[in-house]
Amino acid sequence: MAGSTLASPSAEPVVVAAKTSAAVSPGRETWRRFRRHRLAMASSVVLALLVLGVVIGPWLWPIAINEIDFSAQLQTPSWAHPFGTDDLGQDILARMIYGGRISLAVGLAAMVVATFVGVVVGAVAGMSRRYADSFLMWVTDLFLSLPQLPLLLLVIYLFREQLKAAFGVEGGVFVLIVIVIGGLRWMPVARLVRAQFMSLREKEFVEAARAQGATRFRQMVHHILPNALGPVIVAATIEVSSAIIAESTLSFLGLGFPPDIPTWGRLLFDAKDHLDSAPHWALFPGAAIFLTVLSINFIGDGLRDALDPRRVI
Amino acid sequence: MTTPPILSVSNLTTSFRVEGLWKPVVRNVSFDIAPKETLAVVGESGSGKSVTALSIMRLTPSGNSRIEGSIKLSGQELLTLPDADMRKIRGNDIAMIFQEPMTSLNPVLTIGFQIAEALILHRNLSRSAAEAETIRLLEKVRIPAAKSRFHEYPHRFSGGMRQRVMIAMALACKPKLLIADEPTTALDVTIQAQILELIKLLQEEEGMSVLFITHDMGVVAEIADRTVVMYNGEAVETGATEDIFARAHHPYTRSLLSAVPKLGSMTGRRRPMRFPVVDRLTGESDVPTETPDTVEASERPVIEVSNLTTRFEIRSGLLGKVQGRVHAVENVSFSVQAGETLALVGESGCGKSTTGRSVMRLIEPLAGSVLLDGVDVLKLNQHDLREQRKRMQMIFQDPFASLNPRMNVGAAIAEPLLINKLATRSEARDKVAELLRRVGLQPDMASRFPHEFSGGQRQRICIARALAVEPRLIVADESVSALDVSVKAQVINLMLELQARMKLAYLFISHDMAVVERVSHRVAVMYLGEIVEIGPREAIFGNPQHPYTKRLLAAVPIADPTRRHEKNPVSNDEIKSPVRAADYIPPIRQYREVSPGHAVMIWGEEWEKPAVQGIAA
Amino acid sequence: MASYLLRRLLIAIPSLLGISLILFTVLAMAPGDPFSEMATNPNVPPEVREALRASFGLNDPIMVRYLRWLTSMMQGDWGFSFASRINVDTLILQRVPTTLFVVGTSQILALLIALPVGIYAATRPYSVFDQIANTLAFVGFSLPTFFTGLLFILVFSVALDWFPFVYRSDIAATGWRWYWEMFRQAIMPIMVLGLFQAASYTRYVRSAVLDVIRLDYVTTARAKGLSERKVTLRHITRNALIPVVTLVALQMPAVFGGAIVTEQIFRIPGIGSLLIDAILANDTPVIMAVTFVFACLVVIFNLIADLLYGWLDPRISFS
Amino acid sequence: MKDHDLRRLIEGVKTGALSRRSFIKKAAAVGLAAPFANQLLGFNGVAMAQNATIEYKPTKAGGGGPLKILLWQAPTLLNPHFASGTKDQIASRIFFEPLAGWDKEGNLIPQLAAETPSKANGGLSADGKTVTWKLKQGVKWHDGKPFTADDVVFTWEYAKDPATAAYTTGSYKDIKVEKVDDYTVKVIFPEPTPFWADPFVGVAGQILPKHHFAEYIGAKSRDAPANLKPVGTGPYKFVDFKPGDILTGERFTEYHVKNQPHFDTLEVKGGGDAVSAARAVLQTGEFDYAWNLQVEDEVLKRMETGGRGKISAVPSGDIEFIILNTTDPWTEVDGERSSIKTKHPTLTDPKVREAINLLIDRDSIQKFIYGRGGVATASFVNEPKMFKSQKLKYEFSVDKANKILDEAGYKRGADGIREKDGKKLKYVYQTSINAPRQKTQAIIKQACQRAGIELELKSVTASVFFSSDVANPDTYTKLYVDIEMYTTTQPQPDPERFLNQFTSWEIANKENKWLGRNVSRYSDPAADEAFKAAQKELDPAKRAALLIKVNEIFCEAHVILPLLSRTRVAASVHNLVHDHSGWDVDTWNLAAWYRS
Repeated sequence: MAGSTLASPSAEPVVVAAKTSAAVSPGRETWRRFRRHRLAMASSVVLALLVLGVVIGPWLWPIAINEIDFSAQLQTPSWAHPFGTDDLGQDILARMIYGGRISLAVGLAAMVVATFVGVVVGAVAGMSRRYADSFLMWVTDLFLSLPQLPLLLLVIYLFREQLKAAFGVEGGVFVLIVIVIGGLRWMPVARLVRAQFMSLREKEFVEAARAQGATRFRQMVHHILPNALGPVIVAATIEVSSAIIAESTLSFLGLGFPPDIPTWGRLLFDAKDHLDSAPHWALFPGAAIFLTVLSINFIGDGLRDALDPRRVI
Repeated sequence: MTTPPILSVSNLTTSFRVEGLWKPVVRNVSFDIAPKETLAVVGESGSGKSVTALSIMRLTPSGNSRIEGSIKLSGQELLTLPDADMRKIRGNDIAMIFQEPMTSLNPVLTIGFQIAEALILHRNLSRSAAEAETIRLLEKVRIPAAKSRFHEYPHRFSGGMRQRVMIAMALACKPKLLIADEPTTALDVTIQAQILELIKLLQEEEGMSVLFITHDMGVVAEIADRTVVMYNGEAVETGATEDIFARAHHPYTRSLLSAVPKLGSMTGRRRPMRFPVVDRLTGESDVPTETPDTVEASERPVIEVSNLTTRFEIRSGLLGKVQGRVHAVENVSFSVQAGETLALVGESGCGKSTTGRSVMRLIEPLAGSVLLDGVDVLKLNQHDLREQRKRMQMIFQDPFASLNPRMNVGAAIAEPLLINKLATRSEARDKVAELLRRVGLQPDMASRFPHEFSGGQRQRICIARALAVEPRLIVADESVSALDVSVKAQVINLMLELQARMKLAYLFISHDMAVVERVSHRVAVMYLGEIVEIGPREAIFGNPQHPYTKRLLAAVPIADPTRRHEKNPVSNDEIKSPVRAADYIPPIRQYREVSPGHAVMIWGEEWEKPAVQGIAA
Repeated sequence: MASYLLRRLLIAIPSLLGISLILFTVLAMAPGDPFSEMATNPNVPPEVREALRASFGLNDPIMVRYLRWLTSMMQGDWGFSFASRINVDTLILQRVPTTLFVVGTSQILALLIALPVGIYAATRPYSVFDQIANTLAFVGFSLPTFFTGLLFILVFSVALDWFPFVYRSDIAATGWRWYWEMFRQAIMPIMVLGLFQAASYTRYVRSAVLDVIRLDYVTTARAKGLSERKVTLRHITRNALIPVVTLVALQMPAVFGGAIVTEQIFRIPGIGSLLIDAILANDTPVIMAVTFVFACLVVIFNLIADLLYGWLDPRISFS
Repeated sequence: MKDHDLRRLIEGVKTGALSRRSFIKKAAAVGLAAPFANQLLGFNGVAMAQNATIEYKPTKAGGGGPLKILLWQAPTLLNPHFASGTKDQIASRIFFEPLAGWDKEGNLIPQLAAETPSKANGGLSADGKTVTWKLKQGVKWHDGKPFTADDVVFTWEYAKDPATAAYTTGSYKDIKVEKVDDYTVKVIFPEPTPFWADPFVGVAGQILPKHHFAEYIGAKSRDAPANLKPVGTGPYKFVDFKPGDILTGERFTEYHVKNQPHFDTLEVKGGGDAVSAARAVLQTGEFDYAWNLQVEDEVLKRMETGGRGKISAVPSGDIEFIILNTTDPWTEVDGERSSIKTKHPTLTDPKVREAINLLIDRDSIQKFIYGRGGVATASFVNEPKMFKSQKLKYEFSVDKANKILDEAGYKRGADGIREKDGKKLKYVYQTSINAPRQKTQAIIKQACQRAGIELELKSVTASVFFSSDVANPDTYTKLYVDIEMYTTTQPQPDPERFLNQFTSWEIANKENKWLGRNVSRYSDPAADEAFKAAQKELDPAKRAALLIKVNEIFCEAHVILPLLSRTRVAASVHNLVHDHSGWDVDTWNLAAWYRS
């Protein structure tokens, strides 16, 4: 083997990579850097606990979410009702476990929609040098300047029945809300991705790929996109938290889930009139939203620092 | 040394905190600088030379760095000085200029303000006095129309002019010591020569000492009285510059010097020559040989470029009307034989890179033809072009930017094979191993990622990637310019070897005349998008005809301190821009054949200015 | 410069037309009509409702209505509110000063908090101060304003009785008492909005400063012997502010658009509450006018942001 | 009580053998409410008394300082004939007055009229076709011009013109108004009209000054400057108005009632939500009065304790009820769903409807949600009391419901939902968005679940739900659901016009663009007949019996399931003496408000 190696005077005398540790992939490296971000790590644990809580919660706390008990109205936390009860005597913990699934799922799914649309639009705009770019940016600006409230009304009214027929009651509303929130929040992602593409497509490694005969699609998917994902991931984590808050605003407008589905946003909204007498009612869903948003934001922060090699951690 | 030194550095150790551990970057470095002396600190990237400079100024990031040892300025210890007193030293007693003139000036403040700031701070001048003094300084650094440029912003200045502004700023308070951290590295050769001249001149006028940090042995030979060679954070050799060049003791110094291409060292040789390789530990050197004759002169050239023209339109105004054009490549013709290296030389903006990219059709040229083995590349549709591209490959300037950071090396090398369906996945794997071996890397490195490799290794990877499709032509666009000298030599050796083995044709694009002299068979000199002179290498270097070629050659620093005074002052001209008005019609050029294969453009009066006269032939 | 401006404005015209068409179609297709309040009132016979719809032109095809709207808009006629039966421009102009005052002040407050905190935190990244500022910023923008607003009311109005929580556009007082009353009633909404905004601005300022702080010219400035304070103020802040200032410029349409939720909670008679009322009452001309003005502002402030950018950053030129 | 007994009593009053007050007491004892009794007297020639509903104590006009009213829905316009919503009617009533208004007991109280027309004073004709109003003299408009019969006639001309696009046009388009002299007008109805107190009365009856609006009749009506700067006869003069925000006024010094009004300035602020409006009055006392507090009583009670104000609730004609759809909302026939040509698969079964009626825990809904805001009822018409069915009763019993369903053959499936012949008892239950309604939905859903009926809850934004948008499937008249719940309003203390929603010709369908008032789509020839008879019947007792019959037919069919008779809830600070009515707007008697 050694004999076949070119015993050339051109061979570089310094042996490769003094750090002889096993090959470190960018993913591993990111993880290593991420772990150093203490707040982000703590947040990951908190978020994992929250997710775990809403997933296995119903087995640990098997109380019906809509069990009305007028004798137990607005009770403060106790052993029977660890998070207290609301004004119909329903158990807030059980409702939060149930609603949390939806809130978290909406947050994640809306993020996926917004990010996907944003990445596609941004990538196409960023790759095209002519009319497609102008047109897509025009559409982006258009969406940015459209007032969202009437649009929400329209979309929900136009598509609710069809989606309900296709996906069932909760499924339909879920799909609708995810589309509505995601569909109206992709613009910043698109702009971000476009800017990234604009700068990356001029990079030499993309030119190198082009010189090797890579098609446009290959350049996009294999070379540009992976390198543009860092900031997108960060934007996406922020998207999750805005979607959770947006869902609560939709509940506020009455456009969200049916009122008997206790998403965290709706719990908070229902609790607001009882803030002075039953603060626990608002406290727990409020804290849940807050913790989720906070931890997701910190995770996003940690990811940004971890993905940006310029940053010294 | 009878006079006490201006600056005395002893046992300087600077450490940075990395992941909680203190890692020394500079170890036990000691040197003195006498009044009016120029001391060069030379070393390759990562040798700790810039950190040494920053340590003297105490500008290393606070909290994450630690400076130990002693730094005395005129006998005063700087390391123990309170911050407020240290600030009085900075800019006043010690001034500093940096490598990147493009980023070292604050873009939102006028240059006048930035210079006057130091004057007001340290010399307590009034605003108007500071302004007058600033204009005087600008004149001193030979900035034309200094008065009117006081209120301009940095972006209106070219790189060379900005570096002059930086120098003016540094001189503002008549410092005892000027630290120049790679001040000419980012500049073109002619501009570099101007700046070096200026520093020398000002040093004499102001009587200051200069600490000159550089990686370029040519610059060292040009400017330094004494030299400190740094390697891996340590000063391995200190001495008078002549001594170091003539009788280097340390093996590293010897390896460094042997790797430096010296302009004129190829006189009398027809073919390119490898660099000698010196063992860094023993200093033993082999004797380089001329490469075998690789040029297949009898065959049809691999590539024939004729009348290639590439322009970029500058649009603005209400309807996006074309206001002007960049005539990046104008009516360029040349051909390259198999096994031959044609060097395209010129300064930034001359169109050499655009020519390379136009040949590759990475940029769509406006007119002309590019025949690759008889097929006109410019007439191919996208699909056929992709087919054709495997016959010509490109190696880029920046090995850090030309590899996808998220793709491992094996995948990067295999990609052209897979794209062009030249191999199955398993075949590709074997091919990658072979290619890695061929460029002097281990096959098991295929699973690693680019950031784990050094610059030279990455460039080898790029070469391996280019070789994967077994091309006929390789366009090497400044492929070795960003590398350290010793690495540069190795990569060039590799390229020469591969040429010999594979009969590759190289289009070698470079601004570095010394390297070009070493590697090329033929040379084309480009100026403002046009070839002003083309011919065999000996002819161009030995018998340059066009004034521009002459100027270019005169500006190259010679890595030999004994030849320092052979050169005459260079002009203050800036590099001209190829931007023309929309209605500009390029003149039809005539060429004169000096000797067989050596053609020179017939030049007009604009080249007959006095400034150009007197250039050493 | 002038031609750049003109070109940008010309490009904006098809944009605005497109926006207005989409808005109009959306509003026309959206459910609801302006007469829902009469719905359960048996005294208003169906024929009357139908006649009213006809008299407001609600039964014409969408395109006809759109063209009618467009032509009158071009003639400077903003339309006629179904709900108030007055001209829409009068309605909007009445709301503008309050919105500008409340939202504008809160933006200023946000900047006054965000700038020093963001800069200070960025010059000491990962210090205790930075971590605390970061955490508070996250707290700031993960609490919905409807919640913080209510909390403020319960604490400061109900429990402590310090401030009123109903905003009055006309205060029956003069002289310093007027200012005092104004201050008392404006402080809570301004704080709610300002703190919310400050949270995100702080993050922006911090990251902008962090980007600038490692640039070469900052080292140059230090090498000149400038004090840290001067380096920060003169060389870092100015450059870092460029993106922040444009960001704020792009926020300006939102300033005009008001803060719907906050205006609702504190009964601030601003544009935001006008829009929400109009939407709830299906008062199409008002929705159309407000949203269209909003869209125009987005376009205009995009342009202003660009110009501002060019003014702040001498590297940008518009020739 | 028999007809002839009543007549005897009325004669007693006429001859003076019986005092008016004791007549009303006797009538009340047999279930006849005061308004009805009064109306009886009116029809039989006994003049109505001036019956102020609050005792006005201040001895001079003015001196009361500012009065601050908070309307959480903000008024947007001030022309009473354009006022689509109560908020606008409240605001315009400050400046304009009708000839007479309704007090909280349903008594007709003259305002611009000198007296209430009656047979005795010759105001009412025997054929029930003409009403003659005597106007109060010496009344001045705010600009000093005198108020005369011309203004009344003009108001009729203004409102009846379709081009004016007045919401009140329904009250005026079929009548004729003649000026008899400067202070007398005659209203002529085309048909005998038992309920004559509609034109020029209450909400729809506010009189406009001819000299300000004469030029702006018809299509030009929108340009009238007075639309925004009202000049009326009311107790307060206009100062400033910002639509959707604030309205200010000052005392009208030449107001036509002596010593009134009490307050010097007036401020009506709008915006926000009901809960915080209640808070601003009850907890912080920033405002004196807030209206229409549709807030859970629990919340209001908490604010009242130790607070600065109190809640007052007055009965009204509003009824919260549920419709069980007997047509099929899920099948489209001739371009419409819920067409009367279809049959609902399960709700056509009276047993199912009866069971559902048993699953509504009206007492709990009242106790835990509405409190003082509503009274549980089984009758669609509850006020005035004489129109309330005494027969209809409600009950909450899951067991009985289960029993009925078992007997009717509905068996529980594996999922616990009952079914028969493959048709599951699974319904969509729709209402508008409003916290108490959503809670009501939750309570009913739970009870239904226990009886093996599954309800899917749906709530629609109020502005969509109550719109007449033809294209929208979510409007309440479309009834594209199985079960629907909302409140409907009976604006006058007479249910005749209100009950037209139980007639077959009012069924909402595609043809009438779903503008028909019979949303339930249920019809019964007997109900139609009774309704038609009532329209012509001049004898109040007989007429009441006919209308009660219409009500009972629908409620006993369990198509209409009344839940609560709503009250109008307002909050005021402790020292404010105010007077609001369920039959007129809150400001109907603003002149008499004072601070004690």
